[in-house]
Amino acid sequence: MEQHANSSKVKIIAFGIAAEKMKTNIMYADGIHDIRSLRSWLATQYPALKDLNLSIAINKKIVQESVDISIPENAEIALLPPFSGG
Amino acid sequence: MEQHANSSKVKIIAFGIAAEKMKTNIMYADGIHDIRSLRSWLATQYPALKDLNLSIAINKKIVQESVDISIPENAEIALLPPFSGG
Amino acid sequence: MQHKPKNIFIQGPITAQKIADSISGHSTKTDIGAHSIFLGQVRADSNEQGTVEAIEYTAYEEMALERAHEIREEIFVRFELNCMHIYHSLGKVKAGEISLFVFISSKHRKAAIKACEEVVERIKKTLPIWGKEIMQGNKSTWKENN
Amino acid sequence: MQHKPKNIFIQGPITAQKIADSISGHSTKTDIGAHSIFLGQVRADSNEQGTVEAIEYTAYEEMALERAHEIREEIFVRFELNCMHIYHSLGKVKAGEISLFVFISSKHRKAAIKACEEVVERIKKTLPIWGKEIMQGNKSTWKENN
Repeated sequence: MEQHANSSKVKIIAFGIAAEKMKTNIMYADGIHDIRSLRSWLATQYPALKDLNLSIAINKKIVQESVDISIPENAEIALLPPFSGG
Repeated sequence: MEQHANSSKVKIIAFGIAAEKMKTNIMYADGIHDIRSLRSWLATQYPALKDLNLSIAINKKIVQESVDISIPENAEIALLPPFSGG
Repeated sequence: MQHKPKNIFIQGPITAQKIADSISGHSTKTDIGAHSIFLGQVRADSNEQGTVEAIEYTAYEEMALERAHEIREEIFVRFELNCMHIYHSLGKVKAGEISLFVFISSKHRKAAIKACEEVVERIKKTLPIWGKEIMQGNKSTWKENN
Repeated sequence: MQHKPKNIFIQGPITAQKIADSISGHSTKTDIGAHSIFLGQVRADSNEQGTVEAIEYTAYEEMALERAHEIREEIFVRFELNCMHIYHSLGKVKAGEISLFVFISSKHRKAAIKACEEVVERIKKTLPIWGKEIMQGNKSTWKENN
């Protein structure tokens, strides 16, 4: 069970200043099964993101980070800097 | 003095439904020296106007009818039905 | 100093081309961030007289221009704006055609939007302009704003 | 029934001609009395990096289209509207050019104006779109809406 959760594979896409700082806009990661593990993976892999105010969308829905929701396998996770359309 | 006031000559212009009911859009009148005398002159000369909700402008300024203001000689009086621009 | 009021009247309908030209004319003003535009279009309303085919507009022109000028000045005091343009048709405007064009530009969206809303309200309520709705067979009724 | 969201994205600036064509396209809808239009224009703002020459827009397109569709549905429930059109640029839009075009039509002015204001707010706050301000000499800063 633990093994299975840790090997959960997700796609992470990044936009705007996040993509610029990460020097990529798409990546895949294992072992991400909830928002907490995502945040900790990002902090380790991409310390350049630490000062950014990023929202997170899972399968195109923005998640409230106050509750630590789980991330389904094969989810599309998006890292969204503050919007500036218009 | 009374004579002078009564012989005061004014130009009256009418718009919209007022002009339609009066069958003219410009006329001149004597003896009109305040709003009260204007209203009474209109009621006599143009009874067809009686059901209309007309505002009155003197020299292009709408007057509040709660105060009976005097009308200067050679004034341009305008009879204004409810506006419907736009 | 007393400014001569700008003309706001256009004979007949306001064309989409006129609107496009006004928009294009602002592309050199690069301190503008937001345009708020209002267009009044003649509706084919139905009433007991029939269906409206056109509205014939008349105005107390000199007073309307003075009043439009006052509206301009009042609105420029209340909002931070770059420009304001007001156009209103005179004469016949058919159903589906445009009779009012208000165009407000500002650095920021909120000022442009709020000012445009306010200008449209004041035009409708305080400009001495009258619309006579023309129905089929020469019937007509006088419109009233609410 | 799940509708496929309408595309809102246009490559490059939104032209005055596109806006004129949209307006003309509504002249057959004679139950419309009011159009409220909002246009976002790229400003040549200055900051410590220089003066903005253009904004380069990117978006999380699929999410933006879904969200725009939700905005549409929410606004149609709240206001009595005839139509709503939203267009947003992707790619480079120069200072003075237009990057956002919101076009709302209704029988009455108040619904059109209020709905347009609301749609613009929601676009700015909830559509995943990003603007990178390009200055002279390849400098750039990321814009943030407020």
